[in-house]
Amino acid sequence: MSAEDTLLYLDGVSVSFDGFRALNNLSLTMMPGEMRAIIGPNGAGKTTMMDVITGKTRPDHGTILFEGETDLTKLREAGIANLGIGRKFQRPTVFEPHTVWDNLELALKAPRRPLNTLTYAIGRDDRARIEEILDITRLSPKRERLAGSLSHGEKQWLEIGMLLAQDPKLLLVDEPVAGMTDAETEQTARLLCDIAGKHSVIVVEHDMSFVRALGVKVTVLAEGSVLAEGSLDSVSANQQVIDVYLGR
Amino acid sequence: MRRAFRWLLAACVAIATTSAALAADLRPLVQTMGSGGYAGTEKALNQLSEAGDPAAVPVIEALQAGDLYVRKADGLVVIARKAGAGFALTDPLSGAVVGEAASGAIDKIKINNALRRSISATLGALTLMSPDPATRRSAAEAVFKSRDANALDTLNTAIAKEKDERIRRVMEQARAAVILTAGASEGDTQTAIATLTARGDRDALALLSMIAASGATDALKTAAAGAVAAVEQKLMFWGALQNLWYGLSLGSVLLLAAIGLAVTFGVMGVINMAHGEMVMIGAYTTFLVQQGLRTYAPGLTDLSILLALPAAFLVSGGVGVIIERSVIRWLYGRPLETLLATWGLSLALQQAVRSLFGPTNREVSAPSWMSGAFELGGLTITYGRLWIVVFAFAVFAALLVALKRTWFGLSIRAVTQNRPMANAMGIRTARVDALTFGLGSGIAGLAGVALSQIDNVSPNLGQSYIIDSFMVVVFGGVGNLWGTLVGALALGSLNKFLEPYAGAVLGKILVLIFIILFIQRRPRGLFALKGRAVEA
Amino acid sequence: MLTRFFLMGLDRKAGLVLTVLALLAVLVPVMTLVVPEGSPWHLSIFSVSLLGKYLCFALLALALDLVWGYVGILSLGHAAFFALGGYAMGMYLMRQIGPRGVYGNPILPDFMVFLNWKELPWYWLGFDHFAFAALMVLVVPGVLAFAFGWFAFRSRVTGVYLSIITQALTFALLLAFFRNDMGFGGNNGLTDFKEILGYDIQAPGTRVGLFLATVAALALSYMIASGIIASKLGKVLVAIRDTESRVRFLGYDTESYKLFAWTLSACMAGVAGALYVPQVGIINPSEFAPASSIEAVIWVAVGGRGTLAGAILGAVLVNFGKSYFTGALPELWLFALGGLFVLVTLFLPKGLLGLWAQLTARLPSGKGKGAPNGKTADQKGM
Amino acid sequence: ADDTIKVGILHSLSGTMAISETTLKDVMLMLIDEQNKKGGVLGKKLEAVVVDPASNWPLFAEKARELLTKDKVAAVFGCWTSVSRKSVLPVFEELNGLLFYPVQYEGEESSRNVFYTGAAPNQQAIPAVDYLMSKEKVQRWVLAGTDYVYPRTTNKILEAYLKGKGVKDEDIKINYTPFGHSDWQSIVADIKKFGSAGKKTAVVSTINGDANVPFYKELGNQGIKAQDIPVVAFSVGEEELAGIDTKPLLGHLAAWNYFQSVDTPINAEFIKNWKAFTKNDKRVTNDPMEAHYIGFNMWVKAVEAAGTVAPDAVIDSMIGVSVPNLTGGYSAMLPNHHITKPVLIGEVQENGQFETVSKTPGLVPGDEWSDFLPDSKDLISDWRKPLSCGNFNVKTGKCGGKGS
Amino acid sequence: MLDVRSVDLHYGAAQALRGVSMTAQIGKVTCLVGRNGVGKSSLLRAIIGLKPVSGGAIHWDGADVTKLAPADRARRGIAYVPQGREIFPLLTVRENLLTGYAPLPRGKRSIPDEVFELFPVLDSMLERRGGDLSGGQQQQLAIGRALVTRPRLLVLDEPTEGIQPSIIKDIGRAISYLRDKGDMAIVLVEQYFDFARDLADDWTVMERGEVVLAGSRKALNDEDVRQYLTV
Ligand SMILES: Nc1ncnc2c1ncn2[C@@H]1O[C@H](COP(=O)(O)OP(=O)(O)OP(=O)(O)O)[C@@H](O)[C@H]1O
Ligand SMILES: Nc1ncnc2c1ncn2[C@@H]1O[C@H](COP(=O)(O)OP(=O)(O)OP(=O)(O)O)[C@@H](O)[C@H]1O
Ligand SMILES: NC(N)=O
Ligand SMILES: [Mg+2]
Ligand SMILES: [Mg+2]
Repeated sequence: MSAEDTLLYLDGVSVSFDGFRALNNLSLTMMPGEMRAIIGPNGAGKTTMMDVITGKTRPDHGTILFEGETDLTKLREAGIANLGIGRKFQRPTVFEPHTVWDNLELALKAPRRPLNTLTYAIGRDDRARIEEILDITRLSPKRERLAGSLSHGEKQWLEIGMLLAQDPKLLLVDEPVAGMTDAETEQTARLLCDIAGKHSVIVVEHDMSFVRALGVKVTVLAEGSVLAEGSLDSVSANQQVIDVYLGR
Repeated sequence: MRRAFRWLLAACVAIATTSAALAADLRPLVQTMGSGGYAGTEKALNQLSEAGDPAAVPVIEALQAGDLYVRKADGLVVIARKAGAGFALTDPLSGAVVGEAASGAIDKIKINNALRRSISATLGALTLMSPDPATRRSAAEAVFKSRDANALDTLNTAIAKEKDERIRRVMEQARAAVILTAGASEGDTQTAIATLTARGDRDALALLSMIAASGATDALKTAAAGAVAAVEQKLMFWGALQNLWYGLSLGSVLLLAAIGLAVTFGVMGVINMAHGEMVMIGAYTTFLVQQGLRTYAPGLTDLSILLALPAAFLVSGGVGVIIERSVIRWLYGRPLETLLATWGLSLALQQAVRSLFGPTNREVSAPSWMSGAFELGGLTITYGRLWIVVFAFAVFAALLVALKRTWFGLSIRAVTQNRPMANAMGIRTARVDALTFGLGSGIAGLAGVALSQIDNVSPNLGQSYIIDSFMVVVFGGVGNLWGTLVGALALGSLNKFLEPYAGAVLGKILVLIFIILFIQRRPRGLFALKGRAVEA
Repeated sequence: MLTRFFLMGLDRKAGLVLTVLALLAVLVPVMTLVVPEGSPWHLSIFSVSLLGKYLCFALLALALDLVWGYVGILSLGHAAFFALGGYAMGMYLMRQIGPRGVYGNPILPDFMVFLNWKELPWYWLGFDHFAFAALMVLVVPGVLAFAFGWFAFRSRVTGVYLSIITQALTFALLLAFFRNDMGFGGNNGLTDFKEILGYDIQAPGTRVGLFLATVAALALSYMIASGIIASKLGKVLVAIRDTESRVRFLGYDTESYKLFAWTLSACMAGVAGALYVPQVGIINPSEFAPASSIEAVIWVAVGGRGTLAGAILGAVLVNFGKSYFTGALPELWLFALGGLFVLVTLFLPKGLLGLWAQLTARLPSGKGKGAPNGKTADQKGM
Repeated sequence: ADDTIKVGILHSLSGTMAISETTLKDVMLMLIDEQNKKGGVLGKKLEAVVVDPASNWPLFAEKARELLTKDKVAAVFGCWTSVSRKSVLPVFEELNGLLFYPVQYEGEESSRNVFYTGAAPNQQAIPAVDYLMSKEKVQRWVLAGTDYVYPRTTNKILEAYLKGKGVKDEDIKINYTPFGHSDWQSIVADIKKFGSAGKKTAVVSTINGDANVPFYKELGNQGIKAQDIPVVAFSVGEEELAGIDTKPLLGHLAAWNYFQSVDTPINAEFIKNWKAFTKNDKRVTNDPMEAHYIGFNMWVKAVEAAGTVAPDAVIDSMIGVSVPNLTGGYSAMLPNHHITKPVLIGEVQENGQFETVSKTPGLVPGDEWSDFLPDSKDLISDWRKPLSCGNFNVKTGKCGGKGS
Repeated sequence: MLDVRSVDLHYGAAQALRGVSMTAQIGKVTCLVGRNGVGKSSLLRAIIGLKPVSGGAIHWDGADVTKLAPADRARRGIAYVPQGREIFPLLTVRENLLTGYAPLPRGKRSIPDEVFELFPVLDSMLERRGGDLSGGQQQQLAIGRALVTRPRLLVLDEPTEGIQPSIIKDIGRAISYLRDKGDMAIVLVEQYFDFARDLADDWTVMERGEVVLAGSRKALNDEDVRQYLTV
């Protein structure tokens, strides 16, 4: 496959920590508008893969291209984010001393240079967008609350909201439904499906009902490389996947 | 003790080998020692020296020790030693008891540096044949230094009689020095050059350079120049080693100063501005212990440093525990405020010590086993520094074991990493916190004991180490004990390496610039902790 | 646009601060120059200069609070920028002495004469012009801060590591300026100034003028700082303080944000130093001493970190306390001051202004700015 | 107006200089106390106003201003470091106050409002070097100092002086260290090296304050004996020695204008009073204390002569006032506001005292403008009317240094 | 038996718990459920002692432990698996497990075999720093660490969060095993309803800081509980 048409192109990516290989010759491609679910055992390297894409960790080897041309391994975090890659962390990370509203305002798509922010005044559109996101995440009543005082699940929602506000081309979503009720899980799945199409999404989850609800192609990672790929049903039937991941 | 012994020996020699007649000849000379001020004493001393009679040795030694007095009543020169309220007087030549005197009734015969020099030279020449090998050896060294041509004859006789190979070598060196200074035949000079080249120290170098510059013949000049080159080469090698030692020694002082901070700041995260004051308290404890021993057990004064170690650890540690329980414990999770509070404490502690002990320096004297120096090849190593190096490493090793290998160490690390969770695991965090801060403070107190040996014991003592300590801990990597070790040694060595080229001031500036640049390359210090564990 | 920027920062607290400063600007000249000396309302020139000094420190504290309180950069070397600004002004003042020095050399300052300097070193050129010196007051600290920050932020030096290298920076400058060979008067520094802009530096009018300049500089800086804080830029800065890496993943180039605040802060500190020197009459390397920078940190902490007004309040109160205690309790004042610091940390965790915030938070309009209990903000900070 | 006359005491009681200056505050309190027992001055009691400038130089200026304007003191006794003096100087000149400065310093200054009761370089450094040259036959010199103005200037003067005496460049080694320098290993070794080149070598130390203790400890440990390489110090007195074990330092030298060991009745009295006042039998006395003793007595005498504490009158009547010093002679205030003093060279004894080994036969008048610096050799100072000038140029015949 | 009696809890001025009462029996699993932010974790913190209550009392084993510090409660056999893992990041996996020794007398200090049987990955990573582990591995470590203390009351806050399905099953089996040993009370906060239902002996359901429903599994049917979990 040629890298040009892809949105994200990983080839032969390896990362090791003190000799331990977290990613092992990992290759993966994403097409524009695609949504992909990634599953795999704890420690398979899913989060590390996101770290590598977003510039948090530098790979030891391998190619990572965005939109077929931009070499992500050469860029720093902010540069990568500005290309249109947004991320939700596995452990919810929000700006605790800021209000929910300010968290969203900071994430909102807008010019990012210091002078831009110095002279920024929130406009009607931006306001509307934030209101919309507050509705989606059901955080409207808590808009003036400091993010630090939210419960675990509320922070999860806030971080999803921030990701939406960023309006990135590629969303990397690490375990979005951890700590959510079943109903919220379904809602999140719907939300992501709505986003897909216009945007590309990579979702990591261990919740199989959620993955099923997404109904997209699934990649199974194990020990730092791809173990299987295909529909959820096909990978669930894979004996290796059952052995290392699903269990009996 | 040793001096008394030597005096006794010399006295025996004097009695055994000289006739009473000779002693009688000396008496008028001795009698003139007390008159004419420094110049008069000097003149009399020179005459004694020329007389060359070992019977004069006790007199001269008494003069050197400041025990030679003039009795005001009759101008008699006597040896006076404190006895009860007054002084016991003896005859300097015969040692016979003369009587007693009140301190007002006798006048000390004063000596100055010039006299001290003459005394050493004279004693050197007079004691070359002493039966005590140590005396002979130091006599030979004294002659080497004084290059006194008068001593040449005695020296020759002494060399002929000397059985101890090593002492004879020193005597030959002394002879070479005398010859080179006074001038001699070419053959003798050549031998002298060879002897001195073998000695190979700075003094030899000075003499050799003198010949190289102004030797009688070209052959001598070339020989001397060759010798100079050889000696310089050797000295350079030893100089480099010496510098390394200085670096190690400065490094271990930094290590000692910093290691307590590596606990309170590095492990606990308290920006402990009062760390220096814990060091200071340790130093004052040393002072108190020494003072106490001096008053109550003078015989043990030499051990005061050893006794001060546990005392300082407990006192500083105790103060640390009190500080932790009363102030620090309210500030966990707010490290910045520990800066403010400990700064306040540091001001108050300094002032408290100033009020208690006065603003001036306190004297802590070095025990005999920490005084002076010894030679190791071409290295001069002072005992004080040596013990500090040893001590610093011992403290480091002990702390390392305590933190890494004991349950207490594990609790400390767990508590400092996640206090609420450690508590929920059943660790009594309050006690661990207090003990940890106490441990760090106690170690600072130990540093104070060591620093009392090389620095001021004053209220400002701590202030002069606090910045260096923070630099070391941060340079090495906060939270990493090995980093503190390597950081201290590296900064110490770098400083000592730069000092000869750049001078002390510029050297220090360069070290600071080095730290700034180094941190750019390793933003989390020398032994940075890496990985998720720290970023989280 | 500019007005909108300034207005943005104007909340109730800012109004109060500016009102107080305006009052000072009116009352102080009147009370010193107009009210006759015998009157209880008369303010001595001594007090004016003292007040002026406190306000210079307040400006330094404000500058420090901008980077520490809002960006989380704990500078333990901010006094370096203050001192550099002070030296720039001191050099101008030295040149104004002209032939009135003890050796009567019209060009060389006295200390150069007695150390046998033959001509003015190149870096002293231009300082006989006020405009040049005034520019240098901003440029020297600014450029140093920019260069230092550029490297340090790019290398991602943070936390204590950053703090300690700022301390190393000021310590190195201290040692360097101590050296007589540097050409800044060594330990004796620059002193015995005669005039500024042609006015006798000791004349009451000049002193009041200097005081007014200080008030103006502080007011302006306060407005700039609170304008920044209230803008979205300010929110980004606070976010950086809290979780810098997260801000990066949102696409903000945090290095340039930090560099902006850092350099601006250094310039403010430089201005503070420049105003300080003519009012106290001396600048010497001890201003570079690490302890000076730490003290500035303490002022901010006492007043309340992350509250611009608190920084000002803390600086003025602590220094007033120091002036007062060193006279009234010369042998006990360290206990008083040290005790004060401990008590403030224990009982006013958010500083003096935290008290104010607590009181107003009860009022309905309190929007609950700042961290819930100071915990989250500080944990990552420094 | 009031029934007391206030006297300001401006010495650091905290910070780095407290170690030296606190004693001077105490001695001033004692002197004032004694004067009050004698009935005060002009029939009024003296009242000491103590402030703490905390080793902070701008604070010195602020406190000086406070003393003069708020407390309205008649005279101030204070300062130790030159920088503190430089810092307060404009204040005293502006407010026309009186400062008595008790510490040896680098000279090159003469203010109408300051009385310099410590030694000028010619009253300490030059005689010390003379002594070493003539008595110890020193040919090679290490000038070691703390890196600041007093050592720098003193060494500059000494360098010129030594070269004038034919000492070659390579026989002079100058070394500066930072304040509070504590690791002297390499420098002491260097001195040893420099001193083993075959020529008699001495160290002239202008090392100041805290750095001295570690310096001397290192000297002792590395076995540098006074008979081999003597060290003569200008900033080490009895007070500093009290913090060091002096046994290894026997014979090292100091040059001062006073030693506690000076055997005169007046000194014995002074020491007795001091110990009684401080209720401490171990307290030592030192040179700057004597300087305050002289300065204070001069001030009292001048005030009584003038009949007022008004500055102008006192300044005028100060010149020529002569009071006993503690070494058995009289010190007089010269027109240049410096005083005449004897110069003593002492050797360190085991008991932490100095033994005088040399004393100038007469009194040496303090020379404010050094004859050994090119730009100051033509300057003199004379505060008597009508000249009334601190920097009169004898070449140009004008007041105001070299210029116009 | 754990007995929580009308407990109130505040964060500053905000009240997170209002008169909450619940019990947990030895030998039973008590499942605590509710939507995000209703106060489940807050209740657990109150039980552990990490957050002082502003009203009410907590009894364990018949004794009032309301005023005891967490460490003292741990010594009485209460162990905690917190939400968000809270492992000690710079301690190795082994050292993390060893912290569980704190409440144990010297003689009883060992790591029970069941820890490694349940979570073999821990055995293979003993020398790695806890903070470097993946999220799921950390969660396993947190449970393992709690088991080292040989608790008699095990409090778990969303233990399946971020854990791969096969291990979730293992954890489920482990919890039933521990319950079936009959000497341990287990309080389980869980959003994963199917998992909770399989384990629950008793339900406690919360909403907005209050307990709205409580009872044994037999007494309540799934839909009763579920209605409080929908949006
Ligand atoms: N800094 C590091 N040092 C050592 N090992 C690391 C480091 N970072 C990650 N690892 C290891 O790399 C492996 C992959 O971790 P990663 O977080 O990517 O897993 P994951 O697939 O996201 O797992 P989970 O589903 O549990 O979140 C794990 O075994 C982890 O222990
Ligand atoms: N540290 C805190 N400071 C202030 N408020 C807090 C804090 N922690 C929790 N809260 C608030 O208390 C309420 C209960 O929170 P809690 O964490 O107990 O919820 P939870 O039921 O565990 O939710 P989740 O399922 O999301 O974990 C929430 O409204 C939350 O916003
Ligand atoms: N004047 C001095 N000694 O600084
Ligand atoms: Mg993960
Ligand atoms: Mg929860």
